Amino acid sequence: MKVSRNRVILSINSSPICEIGPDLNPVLSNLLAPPILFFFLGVFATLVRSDLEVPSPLPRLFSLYLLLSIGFRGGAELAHSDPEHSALALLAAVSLACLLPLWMFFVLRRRLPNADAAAVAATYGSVSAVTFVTASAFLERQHIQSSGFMVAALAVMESPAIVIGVILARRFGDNAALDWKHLLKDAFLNGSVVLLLGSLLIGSVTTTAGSDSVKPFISGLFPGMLCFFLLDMGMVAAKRLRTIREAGLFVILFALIAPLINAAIAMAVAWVMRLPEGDAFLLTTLAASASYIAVPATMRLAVPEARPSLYLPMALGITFPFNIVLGLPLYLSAIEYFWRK
Amino acid sequence: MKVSRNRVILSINSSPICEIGPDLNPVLSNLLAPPILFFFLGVFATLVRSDLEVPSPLPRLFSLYLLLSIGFRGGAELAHSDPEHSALALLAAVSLACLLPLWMFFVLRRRLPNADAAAVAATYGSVSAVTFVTASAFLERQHIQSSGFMVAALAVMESPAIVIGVILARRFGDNAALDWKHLLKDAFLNGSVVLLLGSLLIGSVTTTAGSDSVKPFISGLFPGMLCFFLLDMGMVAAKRLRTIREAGLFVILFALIAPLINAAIAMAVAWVMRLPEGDAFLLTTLAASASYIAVPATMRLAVPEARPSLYLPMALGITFPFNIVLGLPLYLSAIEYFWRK
Amino acid sequence: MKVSRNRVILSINSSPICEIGPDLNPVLSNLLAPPILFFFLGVFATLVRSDLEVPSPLPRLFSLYLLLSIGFRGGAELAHSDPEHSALALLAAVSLACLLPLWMFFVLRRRLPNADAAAVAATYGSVSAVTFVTASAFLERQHIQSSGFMVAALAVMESPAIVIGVILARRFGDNAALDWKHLLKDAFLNGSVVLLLGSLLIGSVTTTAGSDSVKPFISGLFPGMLCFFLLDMGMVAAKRLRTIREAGLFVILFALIAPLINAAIAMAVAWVMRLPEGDAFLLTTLAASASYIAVPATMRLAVPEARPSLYLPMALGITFPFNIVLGLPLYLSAIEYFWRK
Amino acid sequence: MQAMKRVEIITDAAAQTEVIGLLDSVKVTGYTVFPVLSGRGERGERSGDSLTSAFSNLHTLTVCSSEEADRIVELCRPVLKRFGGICLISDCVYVKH
Amino acid sequence: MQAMKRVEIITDAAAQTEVIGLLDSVKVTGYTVFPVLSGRGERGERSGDSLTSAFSNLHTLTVCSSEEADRIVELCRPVLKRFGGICLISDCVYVKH
Amino acid sequence: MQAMKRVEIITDAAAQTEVIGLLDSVKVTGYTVFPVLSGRGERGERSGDSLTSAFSNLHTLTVCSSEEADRIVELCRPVLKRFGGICLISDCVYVKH
Ligand SMILES: Nc1ncnc2c1ncn2[C@@H]1O[C@H](COP(=O)(O)O)[C@@H](O)[C@H]1O
Ligand SMILES: Nc1ncnc2c1ncn2[C@@H]1O[C@H](COP(=O)(O)O)[C@@H](O)[C@H]1O
Ligand SMILES: Nc1ncnc2c1ncn2[C@@H]1O[C@H](COP(=O)(O)O)[C@@H](O)[C@H]1O
Ligand code: NA
Ligand code: NA
Ligand code: NA
Repeated sequence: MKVSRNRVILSINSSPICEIGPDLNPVLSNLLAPPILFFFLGVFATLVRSDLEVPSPLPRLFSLYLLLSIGFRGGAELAHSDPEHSALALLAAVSLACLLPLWMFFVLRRRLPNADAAAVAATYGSVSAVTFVTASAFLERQHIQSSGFMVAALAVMESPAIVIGVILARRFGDNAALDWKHLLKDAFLNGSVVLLLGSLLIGSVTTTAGSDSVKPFISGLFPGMLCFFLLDMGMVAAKRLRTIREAGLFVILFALIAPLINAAIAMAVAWVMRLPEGDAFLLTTLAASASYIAVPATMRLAVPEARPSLYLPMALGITFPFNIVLGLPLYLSAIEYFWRK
Repeated sequence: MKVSRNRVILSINSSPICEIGPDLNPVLSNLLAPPILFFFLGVFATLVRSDLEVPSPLPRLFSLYLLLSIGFRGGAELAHSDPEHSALALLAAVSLACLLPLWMFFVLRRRLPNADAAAVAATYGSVSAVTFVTASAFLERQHIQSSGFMVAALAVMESPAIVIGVILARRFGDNAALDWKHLLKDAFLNGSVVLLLGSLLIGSVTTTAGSDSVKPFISGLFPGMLCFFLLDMGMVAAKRLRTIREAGLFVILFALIAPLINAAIAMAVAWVMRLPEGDAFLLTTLAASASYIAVPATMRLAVPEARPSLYLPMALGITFPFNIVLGLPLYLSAIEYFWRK
Repeated sequence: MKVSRNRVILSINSSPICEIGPDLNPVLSNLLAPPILFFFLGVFATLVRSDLEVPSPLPRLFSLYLLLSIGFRGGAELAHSDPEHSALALLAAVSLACLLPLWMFFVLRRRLPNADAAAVAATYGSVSAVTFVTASAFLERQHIQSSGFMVAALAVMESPAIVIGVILARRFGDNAALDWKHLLKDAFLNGSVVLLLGSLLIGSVTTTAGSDSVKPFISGLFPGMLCFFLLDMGMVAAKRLRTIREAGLFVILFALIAPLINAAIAMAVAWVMRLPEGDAFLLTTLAASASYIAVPATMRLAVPEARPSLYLPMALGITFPFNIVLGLPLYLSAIEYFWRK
Repeated sequence: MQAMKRVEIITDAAAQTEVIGLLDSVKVTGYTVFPVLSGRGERGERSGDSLTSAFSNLHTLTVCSSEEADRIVELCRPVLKRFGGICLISDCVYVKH
Repeated sequence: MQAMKRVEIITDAAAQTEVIGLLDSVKVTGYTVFPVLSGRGERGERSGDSLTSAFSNLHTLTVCSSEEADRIVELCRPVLKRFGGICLISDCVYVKH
Repeated sequence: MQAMKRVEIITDAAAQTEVIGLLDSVKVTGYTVFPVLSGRGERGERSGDSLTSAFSNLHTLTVCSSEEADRIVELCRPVLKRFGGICLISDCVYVKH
């Protein structure tokens, strides 16, 4: 089977069986993209218990690279952005990150202890950089433009939900004193925020000659590095998925439905603010995504009684695969439908 | 000294001493290729006991990369292959992998305990991906075409010899019960087979746009990554070589002669099947190569009484360097001689 | 703010505030280069105690890559070098490496124990490959040519100062017997010297086809890899800087002034030898730079009473940042001033 | 050679600053931290994840006097309560440089 | 604080599933696995290879009762016979969260 | 099961050849080397640096007879004097393959 740009030709021995024209199903087109296929390869390897492994800390190389690359390229595009427009979009992003945890917390605490409810709310209020990066690659394959400042939106959406989550855990939980200094430092100065915002800044202030010199590294390698990283993510997701059965049906359903609700809310906000299609799509993806790096790092210190064995499998084992495989084409279709109406 | 395409000019201060024309000695041309030179640099560093080191797990990055890259590119070329032709070549590959261990086992057990004989037979019946990859780079430098399905041949030749080896060890050894399920899983689902076949499949089903996007990563970096990896292989090979003296002359001779015999058998098969030059060369190289990743991983569990300190130095310290330095040009010369007759 | 080639335009909302013409301040131009900016990002991350981290051994990947790349490219250019010229420059380099430690040792022992004085003298007599690499990238951005044999100068300057340092420590210290064999081996066969000289040799003997094949890896990725490495160096430098306060004002001043004196001496030598601007600049940078890999590795064995907690923070926390941020533009301005007079 | 106590604490990597803090407060003469590959206990399987470090443990060893050991055990309890893990004490003799 | 046994097994990484299996069969309350850089014993030098993992060891520690320790030793013998390595037992006291 | 001594040496990675050398000279039957993440002692904080390895420690364990342990301690002193670190001895019993 070969797919050339907008045509899929299912064939045996090069004789076409069926042909899918320009309006190729976006789900199928996404499924056949190399990063997604490598994600499935990772899942497969874990399911059949192969000894395939991307040994630690190699996956950290890929994640550092992806943050640096997406930040730098976003920064280089920032110059061409309309500042008023950017400010509005960032405001929308921060508001979403602050408000989404609230509805989730009050739904979750009907079934979960307060600490766990707060941690899950923080997880789904915060964002996943790899989901964002996969969404950008998806947009590029669809030849849809997006703005550099959406990388800033990614950066500013990581921390607020964490702070809200910890406050909720304290307010409705043990009511212990809050170590604000540590909390804010851990939330706002965690490694991925610093690298992302730093690269963004660097990309926007460096010389064009400097920017050109790093292009082969920063842009050229990007899709390949994403493949490698998603191969590893597939293995991690499948491992976490194994442990989720114990958590029960409620959390599994939550991990599937919360992204859809958050995506719908984000779409409404984007629609009101008249964001262009590409930016609206990225904002929607951010809202729908769940954090699995920054949130556990902070939560384990601030709310150690919340169980990582609950919120991590939800984010990594269910929501992440759901978003990159089905969510991305779904969100884009919805946006195209409403925006072109 | 500079070598430009097919001409070697040995010079001092740019004044040519001697000139070697278009029919440049292929051994010399191979010796001057960057990957081979870096291999020697690694050997040198270990021999002089320099503290140069490619610390673990960085070499795993290179080997994962090489498997992913060779698999993906093979898959992308699969579409252009004649399916009948491919099926025949794969059949030949599997047959070789099943039959070669047999002659070796019965020769080896005259001098070695059964368990060791079986492990060495499995080692030389299975294949080395890096040898294959170096052979592909060698072919490219000679501007000789080969087919994408030869990557599939690499993948299908890894496992059968392992299974045969374990069966031989049991049949002629302790006759203990065989844990077939574990054995087949370990042999056929080991990491390198899964990554190789997976990448092959991905390369063959992905869209052309997807395929183009990863090209800078997957094709552009390939020769450089191979250099880096062979630098490390040179160090490992030299370290293993040190320990081989204890093993005695018989195994050293075996490690040099078995590849030649296996290569000759593979050439005969390729000749009968009328494989084109490039494919015949790759099949020959596969038959001549010895495994040092998949075989020990499985053997240590299935036949723990076989000594890795015997079969690993043979494969890594003798056969691997012999193949990439002298074997490749030798096999190609032989094939060119017979095929063009 | 955007800087295009030789013009800096400070602007708010794209309306220029001030414009800096072709004779752009080289300090500013250097400050805006991506590698330097990433260095500052690393420093910032450590100062605010972010958990950003490039986990070990990933930084080793970058340093191995930089040595391999700079060596190979130097070797490829060696063919075009005037051999007499090269020999003279190498002689100058070796002489500097042997003589610079002497003046420093006799100054340092007025305030420090002999062992420490010898170790610091060796540190500043030897060289830093990353400083050299950053200087090469700086030259390239200024479109100034340099010769491939300057990479050889880098390689030959690493070891002599170490040997001199150990001899000084023994002669003026405990006067214990010197294990010459180990010392020379550790100094001249340390990993970075072997990789650098090896890659140089490989780059100079390989075929042009071979050389072209690795170009995307060796040249294309170079500026990006340097950014990644300097991000880590920024973190390491800031960490070491923290511990230097205990060492006192004398060593801090030494770490700032010694590079300037060594640079001035090297400039004088380069001037006498009529080296072209680019080569003079690189020789000056080498003299001004301080070693933090080869020297500690050897010193800790040969002179274990010398405190790494003294000489490492000096080299890493003060001299390295000083050189790459202010030193490079300063040395180049001085050379341009004198050479063009 | 002095008779000493060998105190080992295995707990969540997230608790590391607290563990070092309690050793500091007891003023031990030194300690050593070792990496842990994986572990199992009441909180289930724990093996460091390439992405999150959420399930990784660390192992801290300190050689100290019997009184110091007792104080470490007391200070350790609340940390182990919050983060899980164990604290071992055994006898040893000790040579210092 | 309870008096316990500290049982340590150092053996080939390939035997790890069997080691965990035998600890499971004894129903220990927990265990911890540590990485090993290199080792030497009757089977010569063993240091993990960047390519093969063929010569790498692992170190497994479990704190358990004296009876459990005895059973582990019994179950351990055939594993050590096949894969090489050692099993150490020493005394300790133990604080659990 | 034999009663043995468990001897552990924690010192600068630079001293590793000397440590192995002294174990060889005592003719111990085996030893195991473990990685160390970080440590603190009289020479301050020591944590392996990604660039230099200048501040990294290693941990070497050998199980040996009481006489061997005594000789190791003697040979160890000058090494610890030059490179810093500690040497621990405790009791254990031992099962070999
Ligand atoms: N009995 C034990 N022996 C050795 N290690 C243990 C034991 N119990 C717990 N651990 C270690 O302590 C960690 C945390 O234990 P827990 O809080 O019980 O899950 C485990 O992951 C193990 O690494
Ligand atoms: N006496 C010992 N002390 C410490 N570790 C040992 C000892 N003997 C063996 N080992 C460890 O066990 C591994 C396997 O031992 P062996 O099977 O005797 O080669 C060695 O590589 C060492 O890591
Ligand atoms: N009391 C102790 N307990 C555990 N480890 C220690 C102790 N003292 C020193 N060490 C270890 O030995 C190393 C060197 O110690 P020192 O030479 O005192 O700085 C330290 O970095 C620690 O890893
Ligand atoms: Na979200
Ligand atoms: Na073979
Ligand atoms: Na210098």
